[in-house]
Amino acid sequence: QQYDIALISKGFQHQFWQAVKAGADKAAAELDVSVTFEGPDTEAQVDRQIDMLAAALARKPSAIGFAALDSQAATPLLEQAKAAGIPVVAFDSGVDSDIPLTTATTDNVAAAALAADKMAELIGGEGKVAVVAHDQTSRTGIDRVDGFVNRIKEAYPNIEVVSVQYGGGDQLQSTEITKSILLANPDLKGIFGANEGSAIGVANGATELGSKVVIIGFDSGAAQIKAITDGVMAGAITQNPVGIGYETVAAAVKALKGEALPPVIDTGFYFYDKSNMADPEIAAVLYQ
Amino acid sequence: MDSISTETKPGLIAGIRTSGAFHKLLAFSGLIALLVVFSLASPNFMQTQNVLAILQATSVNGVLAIAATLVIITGGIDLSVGTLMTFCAVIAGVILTFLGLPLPLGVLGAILAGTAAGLVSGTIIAKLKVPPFIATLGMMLILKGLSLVISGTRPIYFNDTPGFTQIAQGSLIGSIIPALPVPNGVLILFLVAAVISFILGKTALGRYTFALGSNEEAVRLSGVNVDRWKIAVYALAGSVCGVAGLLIASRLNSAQPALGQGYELDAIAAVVIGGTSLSGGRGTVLGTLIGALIISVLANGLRILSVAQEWQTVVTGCIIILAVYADILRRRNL
Amino acid sequence: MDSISTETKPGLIAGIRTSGAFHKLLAFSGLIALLVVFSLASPNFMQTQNVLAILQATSVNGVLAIAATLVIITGGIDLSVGTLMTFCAVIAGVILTFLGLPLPLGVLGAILAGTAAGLVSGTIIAKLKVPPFIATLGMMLILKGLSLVISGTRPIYFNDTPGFTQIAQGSLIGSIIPALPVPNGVLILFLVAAVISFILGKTALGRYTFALGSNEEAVRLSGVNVDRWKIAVYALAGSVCGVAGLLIASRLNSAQPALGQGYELDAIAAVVIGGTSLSGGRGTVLGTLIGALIISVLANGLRILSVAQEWQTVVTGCIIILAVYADILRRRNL
Amino acid sequence: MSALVEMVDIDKSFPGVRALNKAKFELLAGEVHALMGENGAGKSTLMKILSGVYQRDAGSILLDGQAVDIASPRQAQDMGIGIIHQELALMRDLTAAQNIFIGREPRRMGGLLLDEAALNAQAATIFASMNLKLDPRVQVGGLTIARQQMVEIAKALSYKSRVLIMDEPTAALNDAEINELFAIIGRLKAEGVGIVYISHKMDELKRIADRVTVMRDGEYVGTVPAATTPIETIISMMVGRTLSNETPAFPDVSAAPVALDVRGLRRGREIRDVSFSVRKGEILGLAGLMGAGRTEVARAIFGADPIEAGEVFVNGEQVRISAPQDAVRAGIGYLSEDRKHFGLATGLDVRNNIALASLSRFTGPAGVLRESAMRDTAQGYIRQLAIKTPSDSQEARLLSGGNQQKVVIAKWLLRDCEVLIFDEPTRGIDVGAKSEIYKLLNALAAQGRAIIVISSELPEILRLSHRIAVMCEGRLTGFLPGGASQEDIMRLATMRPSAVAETEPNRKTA
Ligand SMILES: Nc1ncnc2c1ncn2[C@@H]1O[C@H](COP(=O)(O)OP(=O)(O)OP(=O)(O)O)[C@@H](O)[C@H]1O
Ligand SMILES: Nc1ncnc2c1ncn2[C@@H]1O[C@H](COP(=O)(O)OP(=O)(O)OP(=O)(O)O)[C@@H](O)[C@H]1O
Ligand SMILES: [Mg+2]
Ligand SMILES: [Mg+2]
Repeated sequence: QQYDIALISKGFQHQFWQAVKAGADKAAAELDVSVTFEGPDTEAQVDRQIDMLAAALARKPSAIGFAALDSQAATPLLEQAKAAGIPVVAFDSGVDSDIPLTTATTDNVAAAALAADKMAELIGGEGKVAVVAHDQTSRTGIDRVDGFVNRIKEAYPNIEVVSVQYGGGDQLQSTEITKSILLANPDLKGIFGANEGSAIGVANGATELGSKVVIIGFDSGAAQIKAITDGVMAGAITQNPVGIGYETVAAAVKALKGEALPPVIDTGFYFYDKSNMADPEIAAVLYQ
Repeated sequence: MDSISTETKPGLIAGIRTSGAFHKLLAFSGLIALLVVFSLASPNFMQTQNVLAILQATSVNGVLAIAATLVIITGGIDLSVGTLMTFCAVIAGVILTFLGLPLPLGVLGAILAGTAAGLVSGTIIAKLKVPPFIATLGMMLILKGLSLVISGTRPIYFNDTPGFTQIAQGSLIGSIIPALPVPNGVLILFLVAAVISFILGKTALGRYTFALGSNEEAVRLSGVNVDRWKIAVYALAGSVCGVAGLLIASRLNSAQPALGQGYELDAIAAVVIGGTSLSGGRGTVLGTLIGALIISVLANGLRILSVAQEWQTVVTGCIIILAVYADILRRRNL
Repeated sequence: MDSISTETKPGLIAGIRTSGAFHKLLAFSGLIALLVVFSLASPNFMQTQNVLAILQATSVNGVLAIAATLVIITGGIDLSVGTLMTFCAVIAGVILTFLGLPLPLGVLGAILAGTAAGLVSGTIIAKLKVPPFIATLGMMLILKGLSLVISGTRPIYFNDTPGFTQIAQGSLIGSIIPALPVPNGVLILFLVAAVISFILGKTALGRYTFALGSNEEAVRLSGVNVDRWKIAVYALAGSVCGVAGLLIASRLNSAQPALGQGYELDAIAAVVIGGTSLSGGRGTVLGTLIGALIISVLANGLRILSVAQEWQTVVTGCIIILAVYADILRRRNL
Repeated sequence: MSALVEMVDIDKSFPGVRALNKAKFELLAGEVHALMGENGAGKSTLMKILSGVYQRDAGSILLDGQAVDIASPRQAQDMGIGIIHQELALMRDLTAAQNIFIGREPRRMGGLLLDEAALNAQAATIFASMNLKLDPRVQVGGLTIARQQMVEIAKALSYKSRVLIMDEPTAALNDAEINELFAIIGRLKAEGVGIVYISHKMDELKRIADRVTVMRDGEYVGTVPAATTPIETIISMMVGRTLSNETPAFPDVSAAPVALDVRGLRRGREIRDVSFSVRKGEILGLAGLMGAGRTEVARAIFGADPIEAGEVFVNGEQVRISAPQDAVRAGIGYLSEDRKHFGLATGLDVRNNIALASLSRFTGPAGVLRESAMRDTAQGYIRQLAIKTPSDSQEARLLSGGNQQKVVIAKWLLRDCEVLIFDEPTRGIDVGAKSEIYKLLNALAAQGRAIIVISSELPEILRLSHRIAVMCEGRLTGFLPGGASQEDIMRLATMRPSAVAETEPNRKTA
């Protein structure tokens, strides 16, 4: 009979998570297993995610894939899974626990540092920049903001991060935030949008004000790809969300079959812009 | 006592109670205080571009708040305004992008989708007697889910409908008076405000809106078909949400199916800050506009001042309470 | 002539109107219908572990909903329950983790923080006459911001307070009757429900809570110090939120400062599904418990059935409306 | 000729209450037919059935001899049946004119827009025909109960119905307004309108009624001609016994200590330098025309509304009253004229409404209420005041109007204040209960309480008061001894200020 794999992610409605889901579905089809995919509305809702994990366990799935919003909070349930002999695979970000057999993930700190390097290069190593991020407390939000800001601090003394603001990943709110940052800092050189919704908001805000500020985004999606094609956005960091989803399911199936797994499956990240967008390696990880 | 108060009162735009309208004009003071403080604190605040940015930022929430005002005056509440807006945007996406039909059909479709959803909410409330809170909470969830289902949980882009972004982002006024590049989104907000003000003040629908909120049982005892009018109010509110859906889709050049939840709170807050009581029977569109502006000015001003975000939240909370308190004090001393 | 009908009626736990309590018992039927359907649809649904998971999932929202019930019976509304819960959790974190003080102080601190915040909301509402919607919206934002400020926008973990996770996750009952490993969180929910039911039904505070919601002006003109009692109700609701803060912190073994916003809607929904009217004057804790259970059973059942998430939302919306409608039909035919 | 309306064997039950039991009623065209009965006899219920608010459980309704079903208020209107409800059913946020024409607004622009000018003009015409000075554009929520009642009457008149039901239209009205109303009724009668008239004021029967139908406990008792039947007979039909009608003797209280002393009370135009005192054991009647400011004075003393100046002494000691709780603590109680908005917590049951002002008396350790003591107390008052209710745990809103009033009276009796201010205490109360309440007030006075009675019924003032204070336009215009004549009161009540220049700044009152 078919394996039943339950994926509990950090989100559901956003494009990034839908791309992860697409990868998982692809693996499910190839490996002939059934997969469910769920996540809370916002990355703040740690307890909702715990409830989802509990419900998934009650279903007695063959394996679980889990992207923890807060790994400590989930420990008791993960132990329950272990006790029940249900293998757990972590994805997107690590779980501080030895229960997950492997983790399919992106190094967000390093990815954001790459964005900082690209930003510095594009604005000529000096001037003011700002960050519009999605979430002040979620792991990805913290890692990307820290990764970017710390890299700038360490490596580029002539660049100043004048503002870090959070728009909850909501395109409209991020648009308004971007406009206020641009209007408050007329000499701003660049803005980093730390996830898809933020990045689209930044591009939108700059367009509405007719600003030529350098924009670096994160993740992909049709709007961001179009912004890069149109030259509104200089480029963006992409993870490999489809790969994350795919590897998670594949690893779960391997675990079920008793095959060995590496401790970490690094799904990688890339900087892409107009010039390399068509490269097969890049095009493969971008989602529309 | 009645002969004293027979001084003629000019019929102000804002609606049914002229003294109410007068109050509202004074309520500008809270808004003006904010404007003055921010102007003094930052030279960037009062620039044309920033003022336009504030107005533009008010447009979506303002239109939603006007929809909420209608329902709140009847003594009800509408939690579905945010996700209904998204639903309408998605419908526009289906019509324009999936089906490739011409722009006017998309506009019409979005507004009709809003009207239809409002009809459903209104019918559930009026005919099944489900409390508005539950009926619109249910609709909020249903519409949220349907938006995701219909769009395939993907944003729908309007790249094939070139005129679409003009709805909110173009500037009709700017093309006539280049010095005044007021975006169409803002124009539409004021247009919606004027139309709804007019309906509230001058038509039977408006009269029954106030009457329902004032004493529904009395209206029923007067032989009025209460259900029909209540449904009509929700339908009208729904079509206003359709306009909001077009505005946000045009600004984002896409229908974002995941957006919308949480917007209802901002909309209702604008209504209440604007002096409309949640118990119904009174309220003005002008007050709601001011409430919506207070919210956007606050957000914009604090960002312009680069206040740390966690403190922005604290300050916003305090100022909302203070603004309403100041309004209460003013009315008491009138 | 009146002696015909002076039959004594037993004072049931649930509160002021015995017929109301009777209704509530029947309202179980909606919940039971859901349970039956899900049990038939999935063999995993009715297993002990899943039932416990559902109860555990109800505990936080249930406690918050009880806090909201108190305020709603007075005719007010409390939008700050969610962020107040978080604020209390953060205060517990400060006391236990930052200051390293013993567990009971942390528990006390969280509850007192809730009480204090409730006192502030209540005072703003009673003394400054700011409408409850605005006062608690403001408090919601203020508390959200303060939680982030105090915690330094990072979760505070309780690893140094080993007993802390036991508050919600341990099982006192299980340690006595091993076959019944009911988590303490659930126990606390029922304890809070019992205490608040008792206060509502048997004490002066409870009586004034209903009276305020029924006709505040009449209470004032009866020479009652309306302000004091109103503040007391908000303070009590605040301390209940403090308990919720402890529960969620204990479940997550951490105070998550960004959590909380949006939770007010679920809490208020539970109250209204439970048959309490938003216009005040009536309501029962038992109804609220049932409302909260309906919400968690729905969420859990749909997940167990592996319904796609976007459809889960749609179905939840429909069932909430239907459940309340069924309740209305039943009452009408009684 | 068949009757205009015939109601036969009507039954109606509510949960726990059999409101109507084979009730009968007949109305002829051009007749004023009074419907009488004690509080809770079922008068309002019967008329609500006729006007489509309630559906009958059994029985039949004939209109012009045709059996009809009246399913909704709308249908009743279409059949030409109009009603003035006992409990005001107005939209407080709308203006007087908007209230009157709700659902039938004049339109313009082909029906698209409301014609506000025509609306106000038509309302003004109706007001003029009623000799009522009221701005059609005034918001009704800010009007006194009396004026709201006049708006209701205007609304009912605007329907030009064939059958007009008036459920206690004069309960809140003063003699002048009552006279106007009776003139209107006379005109309608001449036009052939059938009028059902419900009232507890016995003197009105002789003045306008042609026939009287009496109900008791939901049952039909009998129909008698008004002109030839002695009032005593009608009363005994209503209450099932004869009432003793002893003439009051006013005690001499001039030596008793002063219980309440009010000095220099003022606020704008409503209260202008009002000073008076009441002695222990004295009943002071406060008379005046509608809008004279009596209610305002009472509310000001009680701390319900702010004052600009004035001092209040209770038992010789000055008390500072800024809120009702201060007044109650000082021993002053106030029974409001508007029970629905200011008197009752309608969602609470009878027991708790009675205990509402005295809850601390029933509060034990840890704030736990002594429910059984509350129940016993409530049942005591239910018996004493003959409050008709299935039990003390019935919600107050489900009681008949007069019984609700009794509940509010019980609340203040229980509170046991030194000084009691009763504002229209017998509004909507039947004759039997009224004489009970008179006895009660006299007994309270005999116990040494100081009592102020505000009433728009001069006979009531004259019968009760040991001394009468009269107000006009916010001013005390004079005092009269008990037993003074109606003419004396009217003279003072219409004594307008002698060319006193209006020095106070104009204040908005609406
Ligand atoms: N909706 C209701 N639910 C329950 N009981 C009701 C309801 N309406 C009326 N009653 C009861 O029916 C009886 C008749 O009431 P009704 O209002 O007809 O009396 P009434 O003769 O008009 O008295 P009053 O002179 O006090 O106005 C009363 O006992 C009352 O408590
Ligand atoms: N809520 C109100 N809003 C505005 N004006 C009011 C209000 N209540 C009373 N007034 C006005 O204050 C004055 C005094 O009214 P008040 O009710 O005290 O008179 P009253 O002598 O008690 O008469 P009534 O017989 O009508 O009770 C009147 O001019 C009245 O119209
Ligand atoms: Mg009656
Ligand atoms: Mg009066």
